[in-house]
Amino acid sequence: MNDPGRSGPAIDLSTDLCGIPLAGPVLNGSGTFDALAARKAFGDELLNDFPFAGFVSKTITVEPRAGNPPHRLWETPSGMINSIGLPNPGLSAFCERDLGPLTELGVPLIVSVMADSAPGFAELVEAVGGRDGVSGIELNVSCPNVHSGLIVGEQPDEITALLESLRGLTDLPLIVKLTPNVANPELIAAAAEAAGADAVSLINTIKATAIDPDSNRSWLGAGGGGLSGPAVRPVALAQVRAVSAAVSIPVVGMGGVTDGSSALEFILAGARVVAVGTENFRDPRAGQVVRDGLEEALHRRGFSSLAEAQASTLS
Amino acid sequence: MNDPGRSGPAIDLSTDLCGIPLAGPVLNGSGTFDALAARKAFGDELLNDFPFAGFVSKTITVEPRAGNPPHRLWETPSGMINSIGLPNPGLSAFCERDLGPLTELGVPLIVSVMADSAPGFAELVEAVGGRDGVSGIELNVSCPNVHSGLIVGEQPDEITALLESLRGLTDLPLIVKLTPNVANPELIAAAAEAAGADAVSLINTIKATAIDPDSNRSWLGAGGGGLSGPAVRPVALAQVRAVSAAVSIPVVGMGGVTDGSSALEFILAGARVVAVGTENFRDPRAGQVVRDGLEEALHRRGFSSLAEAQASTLS
Amino acid sequence: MAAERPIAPFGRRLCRVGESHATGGYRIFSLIDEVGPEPAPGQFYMLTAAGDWEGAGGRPFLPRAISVARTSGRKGAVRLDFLIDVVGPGTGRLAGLVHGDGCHLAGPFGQGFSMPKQLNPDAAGAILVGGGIGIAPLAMQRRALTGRGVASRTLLGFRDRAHSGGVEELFGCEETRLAFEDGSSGHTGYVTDLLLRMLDGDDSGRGVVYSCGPPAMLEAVRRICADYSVPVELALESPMACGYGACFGCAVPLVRGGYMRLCVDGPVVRGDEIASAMAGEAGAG
Amino acid sequence: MAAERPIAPFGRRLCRVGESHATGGYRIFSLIDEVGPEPAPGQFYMLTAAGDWEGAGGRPFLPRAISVARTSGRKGAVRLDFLIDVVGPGTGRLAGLVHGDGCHLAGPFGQGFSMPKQLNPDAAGAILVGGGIGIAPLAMQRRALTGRGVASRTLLGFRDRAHSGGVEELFGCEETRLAFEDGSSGHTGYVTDLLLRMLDGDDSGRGVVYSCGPPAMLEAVRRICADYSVPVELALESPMACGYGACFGCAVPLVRGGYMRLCVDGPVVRGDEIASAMAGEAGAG
Ligand SMILES: Cc1cc2nc3c(=O)[nH]c(=O)nc-3n(C[C@H](O)[C@H](O)[C@H](O)COP(=O)(O)OP(=O)(O)OC[C@H]3O[C@@H](n4cnc5c(N)ncnc54)[C@H](O)[C@@H]3O)c2cc1C
Ligand SMILES: Cc1cc2nc3c(=O)[nH]c(=O)nc-3n(C[C@H](O)[C@H](O)[C@H](O)COP(=O)(O)OP(=O)(O)OC[C@H]3O[C@@H](n4cnc5c(N)ncnc54)[C@H](O)[C@@H]3O)c2cc1C
Ligand SMILES: Cc1cc2nc3c(=O)[nH]c(=O)nc-3n(C[C@H](O)[C@H](O)[C@H](O)COP(=O)(O)O)c2cc1C
Ligand SMILES: Cc1cc2nc3c(=O)[nH]c(=O)nc-3n(C[C@H](O)[C@H](O)[C@H](O)COP(=O)(O)O)c2cc1C
Ligand code: FES
Ligand code: FES
Repeated sequence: MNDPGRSGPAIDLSTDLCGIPLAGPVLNGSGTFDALAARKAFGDELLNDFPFAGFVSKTITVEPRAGNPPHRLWETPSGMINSIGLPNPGLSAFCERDLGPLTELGVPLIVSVMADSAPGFAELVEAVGGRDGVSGIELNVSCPNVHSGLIVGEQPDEITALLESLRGLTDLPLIVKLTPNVANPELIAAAAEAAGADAVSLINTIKATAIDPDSNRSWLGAGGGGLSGPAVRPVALAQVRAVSAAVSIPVVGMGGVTDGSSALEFILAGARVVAVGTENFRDPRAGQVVRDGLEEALHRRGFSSLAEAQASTLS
Repeated sequence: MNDPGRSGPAIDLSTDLCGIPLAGPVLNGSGTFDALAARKAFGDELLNDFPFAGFVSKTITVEPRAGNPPHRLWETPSGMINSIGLPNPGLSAFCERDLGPLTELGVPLIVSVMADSAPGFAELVEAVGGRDGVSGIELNVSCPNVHSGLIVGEQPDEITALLESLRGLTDLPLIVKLTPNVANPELIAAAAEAAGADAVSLINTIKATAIDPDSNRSWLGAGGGGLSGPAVRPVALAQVRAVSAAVSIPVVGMGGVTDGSSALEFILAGARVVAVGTENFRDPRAGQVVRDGLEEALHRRGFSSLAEAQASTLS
Repeated sequence: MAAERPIAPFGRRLCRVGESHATGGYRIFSLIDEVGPEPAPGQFYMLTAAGDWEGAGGRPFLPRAISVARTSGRKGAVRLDFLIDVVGPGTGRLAGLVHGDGCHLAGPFGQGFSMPKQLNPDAAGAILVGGGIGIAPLAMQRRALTGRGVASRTLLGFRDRAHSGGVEELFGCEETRLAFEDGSSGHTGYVTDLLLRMLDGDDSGRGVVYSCGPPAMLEAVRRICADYSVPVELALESPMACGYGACFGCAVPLVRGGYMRLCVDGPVVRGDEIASAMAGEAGAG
Repeated sequence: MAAERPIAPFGRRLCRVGESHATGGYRIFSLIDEVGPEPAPGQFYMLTAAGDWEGAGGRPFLPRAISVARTSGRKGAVRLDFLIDVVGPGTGRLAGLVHGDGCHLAGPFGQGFSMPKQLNPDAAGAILVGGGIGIAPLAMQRRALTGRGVASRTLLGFRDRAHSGGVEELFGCEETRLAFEDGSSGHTGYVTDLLLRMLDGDDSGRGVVYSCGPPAMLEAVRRICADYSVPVELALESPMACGYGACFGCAVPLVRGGYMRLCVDGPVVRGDEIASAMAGEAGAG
């Protein structure tokens, strides 16, 4: 996928994420690219030209979930709100039906999981961690803990307790997906690192809502949702920067990555790799556009490799 | 300033904000309209046609502040980051030089104040509260407390302690300007209400940063800043809605108000009045555009008065 | 048992606008697709005007789902015609496209209409019931039926003359029966009156119905067909961010519980799969 | 002691583009302002193309500050000419404006150039030193000086021919001395070489200097004038959100400490007020 118009020699984009080798630094954001549905829509051309260097699954839960009632989408200035509500087939159907095809994509697979209790997370981590073809597990911690009622991802103590209970269950890298809806995400990230997380990823969507233009109601069936897209990029960059400065485990940066320049901004802010979310909806090949654009941006800025940019500290 | 093209009878837009009578529900956001500078640029036409029904001063501090080093601005997708750093002449110069002219604008004056200690706030509230022509005081609580090191606006306890120390010092309404950089702004708002606040205003800007496109540095002189404008509107609406549901004191809603429709969204989300910030930079008359547009939007939606919309609860 | 499904080339592609013109209250424009397959009737594309897509107020931001109304082969390319009803910033931009402008295209996506025999082995013919902008996919289906020698009758309903754009152009000299709510011509009233009359006079067990139009019309058609036990396929709408199954945003509630992704398992759905054709409406659910 | 300051009508107003054309590497376009006063040389306007301002990627979002390069009276209106150097999305939009397009205008804003006697009671004449897009406000000032019978000499510097747009048009037959870094004509080198030569040969105590151009050039001019004790006014740039003192974003550090708002107390500043003309540069401070 080298752009024939690009000038200069090819730049080495290979990297790794806590032991997961990656041909390039661009993943998808969980829940923003369904590789199996995309294969149905685009056929095998998708596999020949898979847009991401690693694939992150949609978040799965122990039990199947139907997701939220409509409406689930609202377009906002330079962004969108979603209130999808984590529809997924549940752990066993995922393992039996989806996992096989997902391991055939030709890139490392990271499975995203969520539960509302530590035993729930443990069940997911053990089941997924025991399957062939899984390279890592992302822990989506934005759900309220059924025992404490607290949102796990908002409380350092909850994160510590969760990670300690999971750490012994798998040798796979555990990536904690942070919520942006806290005053100091770096405290959560530091707690995750101390308790054994191998990486953190951020940002998830920012709490948001929309009012129906024609009635006194919420537009979204669930009453509220999360904001993503270029509108949130400045917030994501600030959080990635604060978190990167606070931890030494790698950071997956996301939130409004749309092109090579925005990807480079995340790398300079401290991210090791980036993930593309909302932009996939605007362009199914966005992952490649970002990858190729990053190569171009590195070249323009005089970096001779990705590693050089990853190592450069922002002043 | 009735738009001659508008259809239907005039709609009553008068309202009040915790005892401050207002001809309409549109204020300015603190720090986004300098009425004295505007008077210099636009002359007395400004006063004949003042765009806001109440004027909120830029935040003042006890000592003068020069503000942050440049750059202070960065344009973002549908928004902007500022890192202005609260330049202001300090309490005494403000009282001697600026307060007089500000009381001549012909609309109620709300003075915004900030300090990094309770005694600092007390000095500001006593001094400003003792002056003629001031209708209310807005407490900007986004600064770290010099004693606790905690950001006052992020901690319910800090807010309680601050309000309790100030409540006895003035009879003027005290409006607490909330920070959006917390998981649950409604908890802060509830603490403010319980400790005697007369109103809350939100949102202030969301923590954000920008990377210089041509070097490995932060674009902003201060390293980071705050995001505002239409990009943040969905977040502001969610917070206004959550806060309005949690308190019974009035809410001043802001964050990306650009026109009548967006103002109505805030009212339906529970705000009593709205404030216009960033849009003033795009159009110096934005306050009037929003006011006139709101009248139009109320009419279109079948409301016969502002009060009716204010009373309508969102389902 | 659904119709075969053309596969979209991976990604989006920049196409040129062939021509564009007003028709009734709508606008028709064509894109020349040099890469993609011939779409099936009922399929749709995700469109993004190149260059100036994002407009005042930061919208449109996402691409917009638009049904293909007509196709015609050109040497090494397919010409795709779209019928646009301007309801907001996205359709406004698309309606402003003129000859030579660029427009990104992804698709064709989704499951289109079945053939009558797939819905009812005894089916002898079909009735197409449409209204407003919904006539676009029906025009495609009518041509496909005609091409396969399947008899069909077309009933179209409009609020008034100003909202009946595209009929002559898309249905040409094929016979259509029209209903106008304002009585400006044809039958005065709803298109469902025409459908009821037809089903009452028919051996309805031998037909199938295809419908596309405003949700209230679709829901009325769905109920009528259920009452008369006539198989019906409805082309629905719902807000879509991606069009290819990535976002899970286009959920439509199913009778059997849960939701379908309309972009993957629709936009054409069987009447008996859904509880209501109005579930995608504001605040529904 | 600054020049008198025309007052802007309150708000922004929609104006029509009179004409537009390319000139060298730049673009000139004119707006017909039926409401505002004649601006003073060195003042600027905040411009926002109507309709399609917000572009791909959500920018431009804020208005853009542009100096007025030339004015001409028309019956009941002022024609304002702007010289545009395309460096990003905002200037790109403005450069794309053509006859009849709408553009919102707020201003005139800021403090323009003084007259020589205001800077130096003994001043007998003035030297204008400009480069690149900075020639725009100097062209205005040169006309004002000529109009008041003040002798002035103009020195302009450019990287190359391609970046010398607007010179002939804005300075017409008035005498200018040109420097080109690439030696394509005139003096080979910097415009500051010409300035040094002129000051060395002059009774410099009797002149004043006005300058506008790239920060590095302005800083060189500022230092030279300080060395020669010649009063100098520099038209600076800094990122601006509002242009009328509302945002405090356009801070420029002052020699005496603190910052000025460039839109209120500038954009024309005295050389001795600022520590450096490069303080607004990336990462400065
Ligand atoms: C499969 C499919 C096929 C379609 N085929 C066609 C076709 O052939 N021709 C055609 O003209 N249309 C077609 N549509 C409809 C078309 O996609 C929508 O009308 C279009 O997306 C509206 O976009 P807009 O920007 O013009 O208006 P919007 O303003 O986005 O939408 C109009 C309405 O949507 C609601 N809405 C949703 N989000 C927002 C928001 N963020 N802000 C304000 N209002 C919002 C409001 O109720 C508003 O009145 C099809 C849709 C689908 C799903
Ligand atoms: C008083 C005054 C008078 C002026 N007069 C003129 C004039 O007569 N003619 C003229 O052509 N120009 C003039 N300018 C300059 C003009 O205002 C800027 O060039 C313009 O604002 C740039 O906007 P843009 O969108 O084209 O480019 P931007 O992309 O906004 O800016 C270009 C550069 O600014 C930086 N930058 C700032 N913010 C961002 C961002 N969010 N993203 C990326 N880069 C950013 C980058 O370094 C970039 O290279 C004047 C400026 C001032 C203050
Ligand atoms: C429609 C949609 C669905 C999402 N689903 C999930 C999910 O299942 N699990 C998760 O961890 N994040 C989910 N996210 C968050 C994204 O992975 C990503 O963190 C966020 O959207 C910010 O990136 P972006 O601005 O590039 O979209 C979802 C986002 C969107 C827009
Ligand atoms: C340039 C700028 C300066 C601001 N200064 C202050 C300030 O001094 N005090 C304060 O409480 N809020 C300040 N704010 C925040 C605004 O009052 C407002 O809360 C915020 O910008 C959200 O509204 P908006 O999206 O309409 O701009 C400032 C915002 C901007 C953009
Ligand atoms: S539109 Fe995205 S899944 Fe259907
Ligand atoms: S540009 Fe806003 S204060 Fe100067």
